[in-house]
Amino acid sequence: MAASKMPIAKAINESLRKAMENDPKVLIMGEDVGRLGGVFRVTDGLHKDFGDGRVIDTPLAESGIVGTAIGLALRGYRPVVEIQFDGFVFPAYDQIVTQLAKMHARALGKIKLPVVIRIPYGGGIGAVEHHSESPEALFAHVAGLKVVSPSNSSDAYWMMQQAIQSDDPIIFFEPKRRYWDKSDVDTDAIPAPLHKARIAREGSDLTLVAYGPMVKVCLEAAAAAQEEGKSLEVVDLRSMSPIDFDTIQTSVEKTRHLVVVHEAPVFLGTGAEIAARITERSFYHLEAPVLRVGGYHTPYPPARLEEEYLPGLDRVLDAVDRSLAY
Amino acid sequence: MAASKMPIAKAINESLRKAMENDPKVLIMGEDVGRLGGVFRVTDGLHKDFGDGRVIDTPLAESGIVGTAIGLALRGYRPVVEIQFDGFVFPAYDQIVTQLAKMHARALGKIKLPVVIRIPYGGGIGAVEHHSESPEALFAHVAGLKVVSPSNSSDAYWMMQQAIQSDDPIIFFEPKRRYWDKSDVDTDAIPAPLHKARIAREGSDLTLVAYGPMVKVCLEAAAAAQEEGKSLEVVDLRSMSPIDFDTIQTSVEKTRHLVVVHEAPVFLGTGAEIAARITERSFYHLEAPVLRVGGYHTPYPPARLEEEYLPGLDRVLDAVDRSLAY
Amino acid sequence: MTVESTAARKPRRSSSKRASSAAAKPPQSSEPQLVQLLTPEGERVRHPDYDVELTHDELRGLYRDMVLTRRFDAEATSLQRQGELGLWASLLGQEAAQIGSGRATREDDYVFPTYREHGVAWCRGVDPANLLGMFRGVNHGGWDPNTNNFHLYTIVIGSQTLHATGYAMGVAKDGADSAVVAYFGDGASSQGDVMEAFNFAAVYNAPVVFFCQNNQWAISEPTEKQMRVPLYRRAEGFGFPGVRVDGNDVLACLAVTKDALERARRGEGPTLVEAFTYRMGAHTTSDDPSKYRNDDERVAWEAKDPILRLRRYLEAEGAADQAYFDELEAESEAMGKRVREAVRAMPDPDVMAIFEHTHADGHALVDEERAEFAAYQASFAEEAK
Amino acid sequence: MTVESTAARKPRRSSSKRASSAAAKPPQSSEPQLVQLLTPEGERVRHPDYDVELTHDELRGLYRDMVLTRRFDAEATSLQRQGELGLWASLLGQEAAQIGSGRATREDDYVFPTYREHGVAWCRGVDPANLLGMFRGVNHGGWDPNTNNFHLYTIVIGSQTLHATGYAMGVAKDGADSAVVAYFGDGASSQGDVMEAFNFAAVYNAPVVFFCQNNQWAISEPTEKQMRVPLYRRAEGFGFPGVRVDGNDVLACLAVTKDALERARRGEGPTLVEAFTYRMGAHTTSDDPSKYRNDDERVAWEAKDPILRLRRYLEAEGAADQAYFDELEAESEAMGKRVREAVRAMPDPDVMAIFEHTHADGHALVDEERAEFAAYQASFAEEAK
Ligand SMILES: Cc1ncc(C[n+]2csc(CCOP(=O)(O)OP(=O)(O)O)c2C)c(N)n1
Ligand SMILES: Cc1ncc(C[n+]2csc(CCOP(=O)(O)OP(=O)(O)O)c2C)c(N)n1
Ligand SMILES: [Mg+2]
Ligand SMILES: [Mg+2]
Repeated sequence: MAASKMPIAKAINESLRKAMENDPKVLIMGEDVGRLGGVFRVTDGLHKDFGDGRVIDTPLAESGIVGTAIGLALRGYRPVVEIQFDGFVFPAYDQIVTQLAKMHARALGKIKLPVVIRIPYGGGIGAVEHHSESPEALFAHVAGLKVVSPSNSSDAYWMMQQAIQSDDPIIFFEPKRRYWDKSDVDTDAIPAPLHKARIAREGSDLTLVAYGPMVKVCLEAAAAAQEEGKSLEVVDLRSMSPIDFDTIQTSVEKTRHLVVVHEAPVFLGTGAEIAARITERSFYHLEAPVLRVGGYHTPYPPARLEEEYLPGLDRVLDAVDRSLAY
Repeated sequence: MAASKMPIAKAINESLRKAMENDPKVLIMGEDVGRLGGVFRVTDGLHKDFGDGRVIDTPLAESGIVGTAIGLALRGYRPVVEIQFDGFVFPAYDQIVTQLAKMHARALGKIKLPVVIRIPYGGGIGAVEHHSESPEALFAHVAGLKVVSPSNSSDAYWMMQQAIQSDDPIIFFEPKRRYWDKSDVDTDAIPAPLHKARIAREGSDLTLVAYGPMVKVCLEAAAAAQEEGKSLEVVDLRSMSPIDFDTIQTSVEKTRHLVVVHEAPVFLGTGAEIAARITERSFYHLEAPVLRVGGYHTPYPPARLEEEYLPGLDRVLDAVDRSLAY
Repeated sequence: MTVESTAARKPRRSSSKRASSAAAKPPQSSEPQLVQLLTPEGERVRHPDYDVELTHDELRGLYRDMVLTRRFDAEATSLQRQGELGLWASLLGQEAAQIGSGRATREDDYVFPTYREHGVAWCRGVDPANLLGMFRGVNHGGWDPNTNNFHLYTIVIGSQTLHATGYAMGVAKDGADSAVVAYFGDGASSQGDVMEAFNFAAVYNAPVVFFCQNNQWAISEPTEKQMRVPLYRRAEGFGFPGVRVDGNDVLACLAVTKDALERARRGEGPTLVEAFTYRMGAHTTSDDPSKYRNDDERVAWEAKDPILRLRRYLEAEGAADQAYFDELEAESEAMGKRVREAVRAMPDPDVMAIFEHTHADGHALVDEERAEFAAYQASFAEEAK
Repeated sequence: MTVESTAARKPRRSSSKRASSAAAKPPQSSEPQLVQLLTPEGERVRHPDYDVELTHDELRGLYRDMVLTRRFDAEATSLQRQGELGLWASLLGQEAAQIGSGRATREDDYVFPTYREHGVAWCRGVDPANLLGMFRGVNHGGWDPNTNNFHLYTIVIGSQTLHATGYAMGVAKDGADSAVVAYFGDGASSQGDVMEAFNFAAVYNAPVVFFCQNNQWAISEPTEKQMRVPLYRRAEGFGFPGVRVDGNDVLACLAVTKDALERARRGEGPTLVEAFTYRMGAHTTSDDPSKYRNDDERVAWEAKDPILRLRRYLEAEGAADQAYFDELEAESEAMGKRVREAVRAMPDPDVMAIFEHTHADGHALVDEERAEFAAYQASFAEEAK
């Protein structure tokens, strides 16, 4: 087909379909992923075309889902697990951090765990509690896992292809509030490596690092800043484990200012690691401390407060101003 | 009794006993906490003196233990839960982060969750897998929780008193490899606030921040550095959430050099947050980037490799040298 | 045949081969007998083990509860359509299960709901408008759980069954003779937490009633994707009784729950009640059941409507006349109006509420962020000047 | 009485008041009948549903397996005392449960052990010395799970039951007629994961045998703190059979497990086997049972020793003579010696192993840390020059 415009949800759907067509070992598992096509319709149509044996509605037990996915992987399958919402991944946390993350090392490399765990994450959709969280740091801190998140349809398509092809467990965070944002997907393209960051916009005065849903906010901030004569470079991180520090470093050594933006709480969020490491790498280049914009150290608030809670254009620009004022 | 020398394990035991004597609502729950007194004997003798009704051997189900502890707290009890080893807390992770951490806020403050979760943590005891982990960052990142760790017997005693008296859920990490280290406990003392850091040793050239088992290593490093004419200040953090940044900042603005040490993997460990925030607070004071010494981004290795894996004197001093060389 | 001897008895072999039997047998294939006291036609039937004797007043009370609950639920659904609520989880069809079990509880009992127990909340005396705060997005649960011994709604399925069990362990420790009810759904029954709760309750002989509303669906998943045999049977393997009751029969739900609560009070431990009912509507207002279920099923269940059958009985008994029904209709409408107005008048929370109640004893980082946020907000006010 | 009709039957009321019944009833109060084919006295008994016909050769084989396993286990315990191992989890007393079930498996079956299945490992052909790596602290599990279809030991209790279930789901998908065995303990049975595994296995009709060695203790906790009624009964509530077998009777364990595996192969789904046995030693070498259990209990179980009873039978049958036993004794000693030497010769891993095998496809941060670490290590080598 080559290039066409589609929403992120559709791009993931197409990517899953392609992976299932290419490899009969690829399975979809999760709650409501079958006939319903998932609560976000990301698996829409797959059950109809691949049947019960490959698109598996599971009992409502996240630990069971991930635990049996591990067993299926040991048998040679490549399960792609859907967790319905960010806040519901925790019943499976033990299986993820204690088994999925460590089993390859435990076996001295003799077994492989090609399991992808898809998690729609983040806020901004006006939902009730547990449906708007950003727990990526809780996975990125854990050795043995890889953690990625696309911000646009092309990455959604290609990163999912790569995640499924990888022999390692991958936590795939999907920016749920961007599911319906459309952008180009070229299914004939040669994708960048899965864990490589992308310069989403070039600039010279300050570097903004973001991923998933915040890339859009940062691009808007960069556009707004442009009008005030400030040139912001936006790095779309794409991978939170491993982090492509080289790309950030190169950008920062050019701009000398760095602001990291994510929805997750700032305290011990991925921004902390980026700030710490880039400061170490580029100590003499930075004209200001790395600033972070993110969630507060509070439970995710009720929907009517989320606009104030989430980092938006103003808060990003405020941090930009503070950084440039050093 | 007033002051006497005792091991950390004994200090916690005494503190639990005192809390149980003072308040009939205080309960001990966990696996093997009864007749056996826990695998580290921290609850030794309590079952004998307080009986089955207050020292409760539970079925082997960590989620069940924490979940029922929440229910008991809602009924007015003050459960002190023992998780047998660090690596076994994850089956309870969902109850901890989704329920325990958030229920007070969910109820707009109308209910309180005075639950203490004791977790012996860290390596250095030559154990098999899952018995040597340092997962504190996975709790400190979560809003609604407080996370503390004593490094000596006096703090073990007093911090446990304070944790049990607190109306908030507290994750209490116990440095298992220091359980048998003896130091003074003054049971008539007036303790420092629970979340305040402590200057464990004064110095002027560089600040070392550590907590739990690494405080001893840092004190030894400071003593060794002294011989080379370097004066290191050692801050015993005591609390990983909230972190007493004021105390660190004051120290760093004096020494202008900071090294953070913990056993947990460096990547997204508590050191990342300290580095990020202190760099922001004291940008113009730092003569070197904040350096971090910690575990590697690998599963905790088998026992015969742990000495190399864990931060020891040499690695701390190496970081000190690197920092001072800036 | 005693249970003991089955231990040593070989499982019966079916002659089928894997190919034909690989799929799970539908659990409802041999429908177990339900405890029923009122047929769908409104006929009062007897059961050897369960019964309730109710005055006409009490019967009308149950009817009123169900009607008002349904009216409230319909109002909430329409408020959601009007954009006043972000979401609504309707209990349509489950009124009997909720009112029957809810009315079985005593004031000093404690109830742990899921997110759909609006009828139980009503029985416990929670102001219906209060339930809407979390669905409107102004809070995560607006009531004080201790005012009505009705815990906050729990969204993460199954978690509350452990809280209920722990609470019940505390009740037993206190020597109180009250009991606890934990609500959950057929889908939630698959969660490890629920089964750990069963086991803790059994081991500690906790005075808790596990009340499952098996409404046949967990969003798009029918019960045969959730379990292989009827759920009530699971209890026995943990060492306590399980009972399946007609969840659309308010009298049976009342009788069975009362009995289970009395057992708990007497110190005989937990009971699992499986109320066999049906989710007549969508999972929530975000859901579209036409994607996954045949409407025939729903239509068939209409004939078993819980309100209709009690009305038939009331009429046959002469326990209520048209004037009563008219009055109730008016009361319903008034209630709907009151709820509507209350919701529309519900203010958005102050933005500083983000930082409130995160801890009972405060947290330095939250304090710092609160101050920064306040200063940041103030800077806009400044600019606006 | 059919199972169905119990649904509508009221739980029997005990007349006891809460005060007296608040504590859980000891589960073993009415001991269910165990499947037994060989009495503790070594007498061969018949069972209506289970049997095995074994040649003398095969009987001697089982005996040899148990003796060598016990010898290996004793050697490991003594290696721990000598400081060669950091820890050891002895299977003393559980030889029959492990050899019986292990020998029931076919080469193409797959086994998921806990951390104590040294006898099963032996049956699967895993080199005993290989098992010691993790207890010595040189690795976390030194064998390739696919060489013998024997998964690595799993320390976090219960987790592996889900892996086994998933693996079995895969077996069924492949249309293979092999089966899977998941081992776990009485303590582990309380974990949500185990019960989720029961349910997944039931729903997907997975060819998996859940084999619980109920050795009566979970470290210091006796089974009555773990469950209220015997574990094998739990299966039925999930929709598959549970059987309790004499876990010290190798013939019964073989027969029951074989039968369960055949059921699985025929596509009839999971079975729970509860092998009723006893942990004769400490939980591990770090444990001190005198803190929590009466030695009388252990002494009583000595009379039920699994090896002794088979020896009696062999002798009574004339299936083995003194020469055989002497030869086996010599073989045992040789095996002990071989293991001892292998362990002592086991090299410490290279320090760079910390960074090996963390991922199949590599990870940039690990690469970076590996390089830093290597440079750091090299700096000492420099200094030492
Ligand atoms: C742990 C967890 N996983 C997933 C969800 C998403 N979810 C919300 S309701 C629901 C279905 C629950 O079905 P059931 O228990 O039968 O209750 P019902 O909605 O039918 O009343 C699901 C999957 C959740 N809330 N919690
Ligand atoms: C999740 C978890 N919690 C706690 C432990 C610590 N632990 C190791 S073995 C054990 C007892 C297990 O008892 P059981 O399942 O009966 O097996 P047994 O040791 O008797 O063979 C415990 C509590 C663990 N390994 N995993
Ligand atoms: Mg349901
Ligand atoms: Mg045991």
